[in-house]
Amino acid sequence: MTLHGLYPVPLPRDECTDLLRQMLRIRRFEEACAQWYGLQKIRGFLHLYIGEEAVATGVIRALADEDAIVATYREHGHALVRGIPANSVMAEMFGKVTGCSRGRGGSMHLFDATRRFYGGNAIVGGGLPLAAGLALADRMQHRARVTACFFGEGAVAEGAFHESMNLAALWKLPVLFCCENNDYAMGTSLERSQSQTDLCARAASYGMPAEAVDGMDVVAVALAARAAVAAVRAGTGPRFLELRTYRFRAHSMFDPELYRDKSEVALWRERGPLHTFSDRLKAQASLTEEDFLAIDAAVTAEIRDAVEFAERSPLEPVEDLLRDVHTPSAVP
Amino acid sequence: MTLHGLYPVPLPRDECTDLLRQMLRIRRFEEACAQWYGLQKIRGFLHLYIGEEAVATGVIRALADEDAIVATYREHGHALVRGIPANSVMAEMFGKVTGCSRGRGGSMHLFDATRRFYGGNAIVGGGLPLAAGLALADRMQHRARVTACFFGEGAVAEGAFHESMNLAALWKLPVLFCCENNDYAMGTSLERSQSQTDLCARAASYGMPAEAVDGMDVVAVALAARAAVAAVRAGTGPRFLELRTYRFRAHSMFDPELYRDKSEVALWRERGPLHTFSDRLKAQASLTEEDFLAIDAAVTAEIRDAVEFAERSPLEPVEDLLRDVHTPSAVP
Amino acid sequence: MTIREALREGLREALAGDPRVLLIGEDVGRYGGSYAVSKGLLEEFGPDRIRDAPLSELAFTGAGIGAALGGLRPIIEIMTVNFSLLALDQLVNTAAALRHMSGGQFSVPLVVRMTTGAGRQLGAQHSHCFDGWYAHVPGLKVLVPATVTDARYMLGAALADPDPVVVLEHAQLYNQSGALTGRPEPAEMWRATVRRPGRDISLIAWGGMLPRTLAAADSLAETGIDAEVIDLRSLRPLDDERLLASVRRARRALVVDEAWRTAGFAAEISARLMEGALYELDAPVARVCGAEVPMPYAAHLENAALPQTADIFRVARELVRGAPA
Amino acid sequence: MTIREALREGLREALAGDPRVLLIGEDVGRYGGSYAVSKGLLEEFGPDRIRDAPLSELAFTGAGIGAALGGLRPIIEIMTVNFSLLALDQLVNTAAALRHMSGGQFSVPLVVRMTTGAGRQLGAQHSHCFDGWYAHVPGLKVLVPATVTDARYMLGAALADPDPVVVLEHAQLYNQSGALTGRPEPAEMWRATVRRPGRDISLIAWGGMLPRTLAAADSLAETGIDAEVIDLRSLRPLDDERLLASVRRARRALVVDEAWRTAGFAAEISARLMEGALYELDAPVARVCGAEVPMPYAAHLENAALPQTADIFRVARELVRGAPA
Ligand SMILES: Cc1ncc(C[n+]2csc(CCOP(=O)(O)OP(=O)(O)O)c2C)c(N)n1
Ligand SMILES: Cc1ncc(C[n+]2csc(CCOP(=O)(O)OP(=O)(O)O)c2C)c(N)n1
Ligand SMILES: [Mg+2]
Ligand SMILES: [Mg+2]
Repeated sequence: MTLHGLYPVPLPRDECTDLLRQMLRIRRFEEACAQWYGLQKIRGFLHLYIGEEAVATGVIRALADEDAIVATYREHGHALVRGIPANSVMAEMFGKVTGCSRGRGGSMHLFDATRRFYGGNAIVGGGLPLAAGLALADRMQHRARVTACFFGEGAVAEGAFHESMNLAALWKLPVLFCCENNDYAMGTSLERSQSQTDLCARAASYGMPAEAVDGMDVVAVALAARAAVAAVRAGTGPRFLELRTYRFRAHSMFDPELYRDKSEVALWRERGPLHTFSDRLKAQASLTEEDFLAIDAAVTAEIRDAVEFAERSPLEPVEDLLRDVHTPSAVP
Repeated sequence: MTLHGLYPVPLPRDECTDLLRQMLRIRRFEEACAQWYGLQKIRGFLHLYIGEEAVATGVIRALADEDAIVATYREHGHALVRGIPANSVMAEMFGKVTGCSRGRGGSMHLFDATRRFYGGNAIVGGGLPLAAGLALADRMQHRARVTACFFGEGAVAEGAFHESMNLAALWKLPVLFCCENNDYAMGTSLERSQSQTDLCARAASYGMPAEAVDGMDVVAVALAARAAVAAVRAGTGPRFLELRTYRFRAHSMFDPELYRDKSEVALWRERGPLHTFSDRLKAQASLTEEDFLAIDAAVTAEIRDAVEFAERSPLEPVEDLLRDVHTPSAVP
Repeated sequence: MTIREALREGLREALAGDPRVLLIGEDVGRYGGSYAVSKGLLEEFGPDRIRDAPLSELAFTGAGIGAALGGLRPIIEIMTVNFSLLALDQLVNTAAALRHMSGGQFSVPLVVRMTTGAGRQLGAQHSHCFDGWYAHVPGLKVLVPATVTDARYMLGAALADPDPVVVLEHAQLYNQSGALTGRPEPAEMWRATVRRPGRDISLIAWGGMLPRTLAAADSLAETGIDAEVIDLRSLRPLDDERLLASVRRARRALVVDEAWRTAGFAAEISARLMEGALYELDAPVARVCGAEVPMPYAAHLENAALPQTADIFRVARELVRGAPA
Repeated sequence: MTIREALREGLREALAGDPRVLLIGEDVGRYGGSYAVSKGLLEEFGPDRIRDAPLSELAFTGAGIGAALGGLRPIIEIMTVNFSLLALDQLVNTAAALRHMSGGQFSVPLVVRMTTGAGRQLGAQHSHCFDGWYAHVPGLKVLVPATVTDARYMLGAALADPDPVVVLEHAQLYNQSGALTGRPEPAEMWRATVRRPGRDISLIAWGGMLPRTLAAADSLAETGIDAEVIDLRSLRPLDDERLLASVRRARRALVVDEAWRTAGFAAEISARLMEGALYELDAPVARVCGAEVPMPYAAHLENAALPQTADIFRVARELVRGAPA
């Protein structure tokens, strides 16, 4: 694992600001979600990404517009960084027709066809086969596109992981597998769920280049992702990134967190991706406190607007319930 | 891969004779099956083990009576070596009530509870979870028993393989995984189905000790199996044996064998487990031609009797069709 | 006592009473059970018997089958019925088939508990109802507790059975409370029961649909319609006798099924009534089912997709009184 | 022409006519197709488009969904319907749900072919009939060819559809031969059709049960009973109109379903007739179904477990003439 954190940030200033802003957007968005969940405007399962923002941010900013993304039920951050407007993501959380899935998907099923955002999949491991197929379509149609597939370390135990990794490696499919290793699947830690806790070794066993990255360091993620994306785009086959991170919040809003110590959480919080990155930028004078406050204010306003938009948006008419079970077509 | 074949056979003479006899029983049994399939007395799918006899023989002779076996649809050999009488296996092939599954299972579903022979599973990879569970029961009940689980190299691509390997390694379950690598899954060769063709590397990626063995050499198999069984029985967790072998016949009776050259088959036939072993025994004077002929005559008689038994056995009465869908019980 | 507590008591009794019993599933231990049913059991029975499994539904379900063959009495918890699709092969092709295809040599005393059902805004991948699928498979039995007492004692009935039993626990019932009445006869757990006697129409329900069916019966009573409510309790075997007896008395019947209408379990009830009671029916057997749509997240859409008390009331009244002109 | 050849012609036409079409499955290429349906196509279209997959039903089915989203027109072959349980999660939770749960943003133009059915002594794990399960799922469509002409053209209909379509090919039909009649209207592929007109009873069948249902109708004719035979062709959507029209004419109906009786697709037909034709029925709708038992290997037991021509004949005659005293 390369620790980029120790060195001066090797990225242009505007890129750094962008990464910071994206992470902040996720953070503020989800803080609002937690609040509105408490007010019962958001319901169902809500999985927060707080603490893991560097992962989605670093990887997705390394993608091109024509690339595709497959994510999990913990995907607000991915959707936002990909460019789905906060309005439409928040409206989705509120179950409104202006949401990115018309309010039918909710937190776990965000979609955006125009941005090639293929969900929002709530079956653990369920996205991996899909990603392989998207990549197969690219490969067969000679398009130099990448499909980034996110999943948790818990998914590594699923048969779907194994089958998809093999398929992608065997058929040399342009997939970037991004394993968000936050050490827990609900309450089950990696060591209690995997006989092989070195996930890169697991990936390498498919003959797939694999790299572990400090997922709390957005720069490390961004650099690793760029290199990996370039390699995948060049047609060298799939790659695997293990992004070592941590979720600061409970698994979902129902989780009493019996399975980990507060002290463990506190330790990881010290490595929080937002403050460590802004501290570094400040330390090397690429960012002033005022800059930070200005960004935060803009982001906060964006999220406040999004909530307002969501609140005043209409519901889908109930008569449309059966619409789009099928694609409109002449036959049958 | 250790090549024991080059050295004098390091086993007592009676053990050698036993191994030879068991392999010959499988061979003659299956030759009879092919013949009676042609006569339509045996129907359904028929998967012959001819060429692979050393694998089941070497492994199963290393097991104790209290150990368990889980096998595939290519399991006549395993059933015979385990001691299920040829009569009752052949009667099963003929669909007779005297068969080891009352004629309900046929070739792919041989069972024998008293010999802890748990099938006969026709879902590729389907036996692995079962084996893990049998071993879990032993472990939790503090019984020093081993469950030997056979499957083909094709099964390695299945999610069930991955999940079961991980579960067994994680929970330190006393399973001996025996991968019968005959290089083909129907018409798909290993290199066209696995990105990682080194199956021991695959197994080792679960933290499981793994060894590749010349599956055409019954002595090599026997020695490797003994060591592995002893280790598993001692409570050191599961082990993996890759048994490199080859099937001389088609996948099943419907297979036109378009996918491999006759010359490849011929090359492997030269390494046939029966004649190479008997040649070695003869070369070191542990076996005379007369011995061999006597064994073969006895085996041939056994199989002839089995066919006779199967032929004259009755069918299960059709009124019993619904019997044993459930265990007889008072409620409900 | 809530249904959740009743289920937990059932588990506790089983674990305390038989050392062969163990619970295997995702997050049944350290996490406390994703629906908190097994909360506290880890402390009481330890990690070997309250066994957290990796995310490997196929393997740990299959391991449950093997463990049952090996002399244990495993209870597999599949977190929700949606994920059970990943394990279905083991349940259908091994658990259900093993005894028959081996000529009766093996029993698989396995219990598989699953949380089922919609109504909590969990969307298209967490809201299924596959009751009819499990009830389709010979070799399986299917129990569906809908009351505190059944929740308390059905697990015992399932464990006492020598064959694989699927127990479907409806997510919306966990918080329901009620009085625990006496321990029923074991055989009763497998039989349909009249939850409310009535003469004008037989309302047939099970599991999560029972409370709203009872509520509809109350509303019907206010309009002078005396509805009988039957709780099937066991979907396989199905208690034809009590089912037919009720419908023959009432001469009208309505089946409430949360699942998609086409080829859901309600169709089987209707078909059995066709076969067993056609000449006693004064009106076609009606089905009130879930809309044929992947479950949407938004509350108003989800409500519209699920059978509601008002739907049951309306259809039942039409059956008895005739459709409004 | 055999049904196998007709299916192959359908595949060939699809592959030749649209470069986006590809066939993915176990042993579809080098081996020549486990039921030889795709034999020769590898030579014609190459290994990229006749793509042998590892034994990974879940992943390659899911990859088919992704490939469809990515602009291809994949045809997934699942060797037999039994193994499709391993892929069911992807079909139900992704293929079927994606369009609706995304608010209509995506179409999944995927075709999944599976060999289905019993009758070849393949035992408990290779003889299932899950027609009703696939027909239960909104978002999927289900086609079942039973004649040479349908086998020839249904794949085209399935590929022309923008949504996921499951095509169930019965193993016992592959060797059946018949005349290829003209290319039907695309819409007809999705509609029930009268295979034999008659006035006394409507025999409803599909797929593998059609030939023996027709044979039973011939036998009935010899006893003076004029049976109509309906071939459903599409199980989802189901052609209520023609189904009801036939039964209303004949006033008696019998459904033939190879699957286990309880909660199989025949139950749905019976329930629809209950709802749509009760007052026109002169007798209860009957079901002739498979026995509720894992399929045994022995021929006489397998025959006893499957609906036979004689069973259809006997039950139909009883429906028309009344049970023998
Ligand atoms: C197949 C399946 N099994 C179980 C669940 C329930 N579940 C939802 S999230 C989760 C934990 C997943 O952990 P991980 O993959 O590490 O992702 P994380 O939540 O940590 O981001 C579980 C068990 C599910 N959604 N799908
Ligand atoms: C889940 C599943 N998929 C497909 C099949 C069809 N099938 C039967 S045997 C076989 C090949 C298996 O190859 P391998 O595991 O190498 O065993 P071998 O036949 O070579 O002994 C296939 C594809 C099956 N029985 N089960
Ligand atoms: Mg995790
Ligand atoms: Mg093989």
